[in-house]
Amino acid sequence: MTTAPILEVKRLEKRFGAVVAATGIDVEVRPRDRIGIIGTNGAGKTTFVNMVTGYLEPSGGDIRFEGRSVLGRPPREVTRLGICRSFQVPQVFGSRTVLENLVMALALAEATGLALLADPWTSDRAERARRTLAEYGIGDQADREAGLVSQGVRKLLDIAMAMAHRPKILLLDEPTSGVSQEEKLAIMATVMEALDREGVTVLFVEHDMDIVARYAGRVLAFMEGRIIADGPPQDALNHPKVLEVIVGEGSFSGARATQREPADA
Amino acid sequence: MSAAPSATLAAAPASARPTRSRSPVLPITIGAVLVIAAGFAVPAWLLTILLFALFRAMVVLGLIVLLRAGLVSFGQALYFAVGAYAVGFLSRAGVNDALVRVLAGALAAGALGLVLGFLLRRYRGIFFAMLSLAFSMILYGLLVKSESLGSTDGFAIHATTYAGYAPDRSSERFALLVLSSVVAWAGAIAVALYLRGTLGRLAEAVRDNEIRVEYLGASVAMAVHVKYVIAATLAGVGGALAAMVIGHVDPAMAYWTNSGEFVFVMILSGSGSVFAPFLGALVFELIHAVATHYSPGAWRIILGSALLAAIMFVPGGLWSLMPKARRS
Amino acid sequence: MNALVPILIDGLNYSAWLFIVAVGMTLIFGVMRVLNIAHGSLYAVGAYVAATLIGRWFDADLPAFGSFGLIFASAIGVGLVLGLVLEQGLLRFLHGRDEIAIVLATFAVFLILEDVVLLIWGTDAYPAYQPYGLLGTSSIGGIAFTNYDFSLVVLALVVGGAAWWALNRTRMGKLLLIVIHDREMAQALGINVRLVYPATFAIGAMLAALGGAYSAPMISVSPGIGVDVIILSFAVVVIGGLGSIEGAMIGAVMVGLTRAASVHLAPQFELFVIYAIMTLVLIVRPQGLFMRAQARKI
Amino acid sequence: MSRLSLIAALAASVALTAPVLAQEPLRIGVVTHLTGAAAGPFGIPARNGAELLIDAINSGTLPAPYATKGMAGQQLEMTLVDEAGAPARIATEVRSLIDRKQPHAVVGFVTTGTCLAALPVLEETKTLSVLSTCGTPRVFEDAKYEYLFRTSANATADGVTAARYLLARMPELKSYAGINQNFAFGQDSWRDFTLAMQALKPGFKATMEQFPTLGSGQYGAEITSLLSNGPQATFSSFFGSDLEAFVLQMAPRQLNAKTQLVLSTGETAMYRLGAKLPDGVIIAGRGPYGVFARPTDLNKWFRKAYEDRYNVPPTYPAYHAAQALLGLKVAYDKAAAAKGGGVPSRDEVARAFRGIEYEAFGTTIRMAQSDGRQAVTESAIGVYKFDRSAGTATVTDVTYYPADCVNPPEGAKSIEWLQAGMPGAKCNLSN
Repeated sequence: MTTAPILEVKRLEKRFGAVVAATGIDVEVRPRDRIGIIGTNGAGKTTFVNMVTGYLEPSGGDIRFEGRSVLGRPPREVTRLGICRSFQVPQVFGSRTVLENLVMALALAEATGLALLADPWTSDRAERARRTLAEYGIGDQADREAGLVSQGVRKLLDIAMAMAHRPKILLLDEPTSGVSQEEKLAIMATVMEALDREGVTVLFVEHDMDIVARYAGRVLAFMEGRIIADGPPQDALNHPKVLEVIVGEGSFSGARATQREPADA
Repeated sequence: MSAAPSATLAAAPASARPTRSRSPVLPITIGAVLVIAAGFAVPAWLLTILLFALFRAMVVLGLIVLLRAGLVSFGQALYFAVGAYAVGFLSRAGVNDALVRVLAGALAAGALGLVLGFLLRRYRGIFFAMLSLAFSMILYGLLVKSESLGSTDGFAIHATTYAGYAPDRSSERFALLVLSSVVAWAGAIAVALYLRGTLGRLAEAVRDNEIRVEYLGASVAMAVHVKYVIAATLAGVGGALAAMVIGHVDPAMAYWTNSGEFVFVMILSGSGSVFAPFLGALVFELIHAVATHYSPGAWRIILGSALLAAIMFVPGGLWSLMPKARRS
Repeated sequence: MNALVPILIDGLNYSAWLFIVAVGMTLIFGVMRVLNIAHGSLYAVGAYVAATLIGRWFDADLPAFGSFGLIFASAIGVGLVLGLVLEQGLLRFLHGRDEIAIVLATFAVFLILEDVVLLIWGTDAYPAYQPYGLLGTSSIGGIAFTNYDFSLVVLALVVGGAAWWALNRTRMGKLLLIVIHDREMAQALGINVRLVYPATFAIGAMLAALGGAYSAPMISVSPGIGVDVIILSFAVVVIGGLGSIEGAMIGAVMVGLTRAASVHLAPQFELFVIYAIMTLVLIVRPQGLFMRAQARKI
Repeated sequence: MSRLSLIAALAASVALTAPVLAQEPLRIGVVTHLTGAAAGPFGIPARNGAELLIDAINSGTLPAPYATKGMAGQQLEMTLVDEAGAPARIATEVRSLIDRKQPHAVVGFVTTGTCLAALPVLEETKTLSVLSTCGTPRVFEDAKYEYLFRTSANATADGVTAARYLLARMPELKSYAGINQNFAFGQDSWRDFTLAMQALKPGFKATMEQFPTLGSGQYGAEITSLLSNGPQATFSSFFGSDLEAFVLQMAPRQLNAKTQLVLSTGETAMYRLGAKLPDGVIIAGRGPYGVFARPTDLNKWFRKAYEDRYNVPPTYPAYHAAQALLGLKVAYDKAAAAKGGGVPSRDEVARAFRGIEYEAFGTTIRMAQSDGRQAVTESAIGVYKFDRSAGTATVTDVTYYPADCVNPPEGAKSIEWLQAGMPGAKCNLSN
């Protein structure tokens, strides 16, 4: 633990009127960390992700990435710095094919200025996109419209698009929600393998404690806008509060989790 | 989730797909040559209709750039009038050169679009439509108030010259047709190339999912702003051509019903191809000519019915009926 | 005499007229998400029918005050007939289409009705001035005001009050409010859109026709009177927030008072006032004054 | 599928209407408002006047000296074009009329916006054109035309007439205001009137000017403002339904009792308003037409023929249209006589038209300005009175101003002439 933190969150706060969605959040993330974020609905997990990625402006506190504050930067700048994310409800271009979605993502990541006027559709890019889709196990879906493929495929596409920028940190917001129990493990296996190859630091919000236990090297437990536990899975998941409030609900949540979407904003 | 306001309208058929698209230059050039050739063959009244269709199509070309992003402007008459009045001011200053006039119309409208774009890029859906309408009506009010510009009467534009060459009366219309065709050729190619580019294709992405666009590191505001400026510039070019074709400018060019007519033609055309506005504008002018000819007292019934029929039975616009576009 | 009093009086009179004219448009938009350009045509038809009937009424020497009944009868008749015809004959088939296609469809209806009006009533103006004088005048600060203008304020309050009561105190109205505020919830509750839509459109059309019918005695009913009404209603409705009745009321008062102030203090700006307010409000509050901005869930 | 066949069919249907180069009748295009707000007060009377005259010319039933059949012996065939709509649109309609029909002459135009937009087209296509109303002095002051004539006086004369009459009746006038529609005609009318007032009484400025939106129909605030400002006289160039609405709204509030109203186009509405227009309002009608027309045989014939056919008395737009066609006939007949028979060419008619003087239905038309292309006429104005016993609208205290009293001399621009204090005006009043 001697390396400098890649992401530091200090005394982060977010209030919506009288509602406190986050308060006193302190987190230090080191390169190549695998952090699972757990908590009940409304605990502040997605709010946390939204603040780190610039979608929500914190009411107080600071977020520093590689030593620099990223407060006040909109999502696209945060993305360009190297913090990317996926979404609980996959955000894809529904009227385009899976392949086109990824080509577009690659083009936007690679082109700036006048190069944006060029046709994104180069044979090189298409080739790489097909290869990536194959790596994510959805190569056979490449030419289907993204609005029509299964939720699992969309989830993977969503993550693949987030990876187009070759981020240093990737935040996954419930990567396995809304898909069947069998698909969950397959998705996590595929995604984590791809992320390992790239050496990306990962924070993932997850309700399924088995997945958390299997893939997280560290767990952050949220409750009522605070972090109530932060540590290795065996410690955090056995924290009394966590056991009582989160795990108790979450360990059997497989069936219910599928119905929970759309969840907290 | 994403309630794309104009999803069905903007659903681009096969030609918009990023599959092996061929270069647009050749077909557009053929189209422009055909129009100019038609200028030799058609009777005078049809020449007039072609001229009107061409400047109208330029405005609609801009509208489909916006429509691809799900945005519909009910105030495009603002830029149309700015382009026309730019030619008017030049004419008053004794500048009659075609190229200067077209560029002035484009620049004036584009510059105004750039400024107003900072505001309008924050709006979507009906609010975008209404705010753009409000701006066009403010210009209308200003022009009506300007007695030195002839108020509602407007003022006449001197005949156009071409790099020093002043066509005589018999070839004046034909010269305008060549000018309009060349300008339309350039505009259509520019738009076709733009729509193929990453920024152009971003339009559909913006319509589909703005949040994803932002999280791909692109600026939705910038993408919309660029489209808005392009649409404004094209409307300005259309207005400049209109001023030269009509030989007169007046505030009614900025009135909201004029904007409504542009949107009308856009609906009629569909957004599937850069050719669509030209087809739509031509059909619109023909319907209009037939309607006013056969029932001068009730031509709006015919025009309105045509519009209703287009909305009800040809939701993808006339272009979607073309054999090539029907594949999808 | 202080300029404030006449500004207030003229402003409120004009606001009342604006509200009556615009409230139907906001109701239809709120429930159906249809921005009805044909609103202006319904206004015009209401005015023509009322003017025709009032003319006949006085030609037949019937009791003068009965003409007020004609105004309301014309509004109800025109609204019911045209409203139902347009909804059932056209808009019904456009459910689920995007907003702009529907706006354009109503634009087409507007074009058609403009000429239909011309074919039925011709180009001559139809006067229906008699009711205007019936109520007499009042003198305020030495200036005569027509009581008919004040009756507009009463009518606006009655219409606004009735709308409030109907929306908040009746079952049907509560259902409409649900539709206005949360469409998904409305569908989940199984609200019968096939009933709600025609009813709403007919009521909105009646209000448009009422605006025209009640204006008929003050104006000379002539071709093209509906065109300006469209743009005025748009402005009022956008200022207040599309779909908000109370917003339309505030919007009408804002525009009415500002216009009156402009006429009295700076007549040269009269033409701009309404667009200036609309632009300012949209810049400050893009959703209009009375609409909640909708946060997107991700 | 043959989707293009739709376009082809449309194109063909237009093409079929192109003329088969008929040589017999003279084709006359008549441009006037058939729809829209200006149709009732202006467009339809103008159409009626044109229609009536074309029929009378064809049948040779005009009174002497115009009783010959046709123009230069040729029968006339009328094509109507709607003038309602945006000026640019009308310019196109006129062009398409010329392209399709190749008319021998185009007659008409009521509103200035449409007429100014159509002028370049008319001149470019070398179409012989006679403007019947379109009163703006800009027509001949802004450009030169070869084939264009206007047989009614400039609108400048209306402002001068109103100012002269008002000050003659109220020499002690202390204050005046104006309410005019916010568009070119309203602004120009008000400018001409105020300049004429200042020419007659140097430094005499208006206390208030209102410019409500054209067609707004709601004048409550403007009326209040006039009532509280309290000018002794108020000038208005309102016309059509706006004028009627204004009168209906101001009459119960007694605006006419507080201020002397001057309605410069009031004549068009007097028959329609009848008893609703209060007595004592000063009205005019763009020249000595309608109720102000001189009681000549020509006028008696015109009035009777018009009332018999349309059941209403003719107003000035009808006179304007009729005298435009009459001028065209005079020019044609003169050109035919000059070449000893046969149909004269466009250039021959245009040459013959320049500078003619002819007796028309309301008064004498003298083509004395702008190289003989612009008419000057006397003007007329009076005080409205509704004759309750007869139930008819009348005028009293009518004053006729000679042409040289209210029109700028040849070569002078109207605004400059007004600003200079109307130099050279010759006013020997007659009644």
